[in-house]
Amino acid sequence: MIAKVIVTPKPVVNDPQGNTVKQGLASLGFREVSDVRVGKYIEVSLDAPSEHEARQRVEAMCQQLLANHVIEDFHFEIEHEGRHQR
Amino acid sequence: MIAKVIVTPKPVVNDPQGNTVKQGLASLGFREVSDVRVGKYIEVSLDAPSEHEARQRVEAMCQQLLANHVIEDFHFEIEHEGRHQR
Amino acid sequence: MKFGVLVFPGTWSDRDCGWVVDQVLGEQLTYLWHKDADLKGCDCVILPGGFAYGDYLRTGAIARFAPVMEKVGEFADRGGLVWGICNGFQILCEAGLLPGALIRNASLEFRCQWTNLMVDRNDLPYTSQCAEREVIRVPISHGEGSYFADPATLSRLEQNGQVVFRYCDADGRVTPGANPNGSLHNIAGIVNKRGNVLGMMPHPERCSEPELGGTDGLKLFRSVVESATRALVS
Amino acid sequence: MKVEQLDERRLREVALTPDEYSAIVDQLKRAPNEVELGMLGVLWSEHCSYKSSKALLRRLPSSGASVLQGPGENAGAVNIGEGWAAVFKIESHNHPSAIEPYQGAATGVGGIIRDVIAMGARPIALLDSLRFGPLPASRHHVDGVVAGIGGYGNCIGIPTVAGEIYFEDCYAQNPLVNAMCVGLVPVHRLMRARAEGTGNSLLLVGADTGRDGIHGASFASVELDENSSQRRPAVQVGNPFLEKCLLEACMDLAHTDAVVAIQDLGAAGLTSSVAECAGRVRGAGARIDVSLVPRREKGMTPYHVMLSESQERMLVVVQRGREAEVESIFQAWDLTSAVIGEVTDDGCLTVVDGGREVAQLPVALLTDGAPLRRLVGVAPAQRPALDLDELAPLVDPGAALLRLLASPNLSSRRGIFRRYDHMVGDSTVVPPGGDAAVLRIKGTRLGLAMTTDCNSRYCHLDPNLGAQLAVAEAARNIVATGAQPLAVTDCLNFANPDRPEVYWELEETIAGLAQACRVLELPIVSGNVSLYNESSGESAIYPTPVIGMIGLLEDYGRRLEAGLRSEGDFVLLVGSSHNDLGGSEYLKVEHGRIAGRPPALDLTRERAVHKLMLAAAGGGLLRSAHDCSDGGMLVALAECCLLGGIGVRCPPVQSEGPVRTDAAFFGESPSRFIVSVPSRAMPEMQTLARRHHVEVTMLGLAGGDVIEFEGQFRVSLAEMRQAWEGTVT
Ligand SMILES: Nc1ncnc2c1ncn2[C@@H]1O[C@H](COP(=O)(O)OP(=O)(O)O)[C@@H](O)[C@H]1O
Ligand SMILES: [Mg+2]
Repeated sequence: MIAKVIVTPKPVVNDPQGNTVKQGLASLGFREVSDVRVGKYIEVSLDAPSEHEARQRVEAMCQQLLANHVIEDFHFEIEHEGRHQR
Repeated sequence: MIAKVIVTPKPVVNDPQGNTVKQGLASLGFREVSDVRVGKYIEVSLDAPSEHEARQRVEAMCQQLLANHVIEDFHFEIEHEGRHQR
Repeated sequence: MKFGVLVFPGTWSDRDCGWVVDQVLGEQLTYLWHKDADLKGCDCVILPGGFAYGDYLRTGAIARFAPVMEKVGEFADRGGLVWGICNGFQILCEAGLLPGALIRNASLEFRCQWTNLMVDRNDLPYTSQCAEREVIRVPISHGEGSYFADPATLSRLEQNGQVVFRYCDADGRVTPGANPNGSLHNIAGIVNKRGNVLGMMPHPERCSEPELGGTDGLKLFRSVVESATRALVS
Repeated sequence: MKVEQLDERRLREVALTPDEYSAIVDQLKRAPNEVELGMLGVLWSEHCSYKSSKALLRRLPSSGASVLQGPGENAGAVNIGEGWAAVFKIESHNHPSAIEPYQGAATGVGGIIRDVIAMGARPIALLDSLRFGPLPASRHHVDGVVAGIGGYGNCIGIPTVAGEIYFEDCYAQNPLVNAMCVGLVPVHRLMRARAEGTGNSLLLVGADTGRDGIHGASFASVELDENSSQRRPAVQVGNPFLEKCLLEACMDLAHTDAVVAIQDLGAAGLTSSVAECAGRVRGAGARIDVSLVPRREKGMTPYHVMLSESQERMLVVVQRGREAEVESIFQAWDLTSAVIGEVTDDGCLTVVDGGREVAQLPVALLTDGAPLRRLVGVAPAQRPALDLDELAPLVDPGAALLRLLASPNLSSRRGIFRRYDHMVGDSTVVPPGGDAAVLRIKGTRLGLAMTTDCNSRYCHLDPNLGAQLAVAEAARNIVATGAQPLAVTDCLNFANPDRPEVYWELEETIAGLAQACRVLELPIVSGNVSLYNESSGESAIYPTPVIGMIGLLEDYGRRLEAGLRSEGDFVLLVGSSHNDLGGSEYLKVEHGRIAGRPPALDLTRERAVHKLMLAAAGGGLLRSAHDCSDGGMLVALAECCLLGGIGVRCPPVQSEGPVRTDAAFFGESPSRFIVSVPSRAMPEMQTLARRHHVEVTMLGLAGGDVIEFEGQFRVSLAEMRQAWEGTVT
């Protein structure tokens, strides 16, 4: 199974990277962009007997390692084999 | 509208970050993880007259700035206001 | 006294801290390995600078799970001196031994330069050799040293006097211009409530000999030695 | 098998010419198979075989009393006393950086570090020499490259202490990224990458092998064109964290005597590292089993494994029977290692895949078999001449000074080097920002000075003289810190040598380098050649022979820096000035021209000036010293003021003498320094100067916060700082 985890900076945290990307886009002429936030995308391939269990394990991974709750939020989706890229 | 862009290292490209996270997870006891790839998640809020047009603009943003086509692939979804996190 | 310098894969200030302890101060030194199961009787544990585990994912995120960190936590709970410098500070925050987090510099660039620090507290084992509100010159070298904590945590830190160092100008003014990385309240270093766990982004081990451009860092090392000696006597 | 029978496309893919292919068939007495063809292709590429430059490189002087290891190993080494050897080398990563600036530069740094580790040395410093097209168009390259160098060096914890960065139109399509690494090792532990001892094991350690960089060396040996991005091998992504672990583990190998040799895997991966290692021992061969190589990806063929350029790998030759002892050292750092083969005595590199033999080639054919290319050099048409009488006179030196300080080629580099950790290691006693950097060697009083230099505009106008000037300037930067120049590493960056003018430039450059190094007694102990830095239909780069140099201070307590230090000190110009405006930055900035002959250089005079400087520095007469080069006397003087935070007051520069006013202020005559001397030391300084037959001119007195030439102009430090620091960020 594949967990697709998205980790984003909490809204209260400054996101200088997002601001810089926004400015970069504006200078390339993409002036319709009003906001950019930059986070992380983590693709975890794992073995689990059921989606339910996979969900629990990935939740634990996020809590313990993949995200830092002081500055980040996370959410994820579980996918069964197939669509991923390798 | 909100574009949710996911940028990932190309499959043949070395992903040291992913490897290290995988080892980190393993040492935490998540031995069921067989692979980890780490990429970027970029949330772009933009104005566009239609989803079709938004799609074209975001595609151009990815080509020009958001992804480094030498080592990265990208894909994205467009969402109409609402469901996003802030 | 005996200093323990902790080495993770990817740590690089270990030998610099060791050099100051051993060659400049002439104190006892032992290196602690991330896989070690005890702290070898150290009086002060230094978590030095570097990129433990490449700082991949987040600075300090993987390092905090090293086996030795459990012992460091217990040692801190007993009141032992735990001193995180640069990457060490990041690890202590990730481990929850200090509040808050260190995020990407506002400039998005790595910065290696001298900074001035206002010593907000000189009643700590780490700063007793500094004068009250002394300005010391200490270099930084980091890409992710911008201190962040949520507003409640931040005001608690301020109320408890847990901010030890703030970036300031040469005259001691704490201004936005003197802030090299966008840290909230210009914070460069904090302690836990009890005052035995210190985290700081600047590198005192890089300014403990005149040939390196300054000796203010040595004051911090000397403070630790003096407080340990005092503790022993009393 | 006839040559015609081989698909021409396939030959081009492995970058072999039909003639080279015939030579292979002749020597093997059979046609090579696919794997063999690939292996020969990479090793016979220009990048690995030096087939166009080898004959010329032999002309460079490489011996000297202090030389422990000259060219031919992974890096050069010199004895610096107190039991220490300094190991160093420079290398280009131009082609990869043009395609992917961040990773190209980062893996360039990673590669040069491994060369130094292979000598058994601990890397202590990095330097970077960079060339780009003009800003702002080159912003993407500059930011990526600088971030990549910092990204790797900062993470691995080796300080980047010096370098250079220049902007010129000719580099717009072909930026240059040269990285140098300096390391230290006790003389008796200096290692050589020789596969000695039949039956000894070959241990591959570090990263798993992936499909990255296949044909990278061949790619670096051709011009870039529109199709480059298609032909491009998978770009290598560096892992400085892994290399840090590899570095520490290799240092820990000093605790065992079971290791015979260490060799890094660079261009052409396993093929070249095994072949080179065996090639250094007469009669030695190697047998490796690709099925034992740890892999990152599924579905890799023996061809892929042999040609992969995956980063962060090393080959270790281990005494037979002691493999476990060595592997445990790598395990302690959580590094993968695998015995993949052994040393043989049949002079062949044999590759098997499990039980099946997939390639067998004579080592000598791989390493030395490429037919040398005999190219012809033809001098190009005259470069644009310069008639000084036609130049409009200098009206306002102060305004010109501000414009020059703001020129991207002269402005402060702080915006660059503050992105590099230049302090880690607690040894940087002269940080970047002045002339050479100096590192103390802990446990001794020794100081090791290091710099990279090259003014490629001079080289363009006269490659022979330009090369001499580059060596002289590097030596001057070393001397300015009070150190004695010791030895050289060089990186020869050129355009396509198949063009006669370019080959001529290469010939002339090497002649110039050889001459300068002979007169200044500086052996060249290592180096690198990067050709084909030219885009089809676009401009070719100027000849750019970057000189990396190290020097020695017996006592780093006597080191000098560029900034003025005390008010009231006398500020002197050491050396003679002439009407040297040819190729100068002044000519470019103020008159928009790149023309004329570069400044004349008298190497014997240069030597005499260095002797005087070192005598004065050794005698404690100098309070500061700065080399006078790009931008001339006035720019150098301004730098002394800006770095020290002290101004200077000077009598007017005479205009009636033989030297024109513009040349006096901004001419770039070599063999000059600006020094400051406390008044009590002046008589002794003057006596010393006379004894060395070196002209010393009093410029003025240090003090205040302006530069003033009475009656001529006056500029404040604040104005200058604004101009100087606002440009390259
Ligand atoms: N790319 C760079 N990386 C590190 N240091 C640099 C770089 N470019 C310039 N420097 C440092 O800035 C200072 C000035 O550089 P430069 O003007 O090239 O000196 P010089 O003309 O004396 O050779 C030197 O200390 C040099 O090492
Ligand atoms: Mg200089």
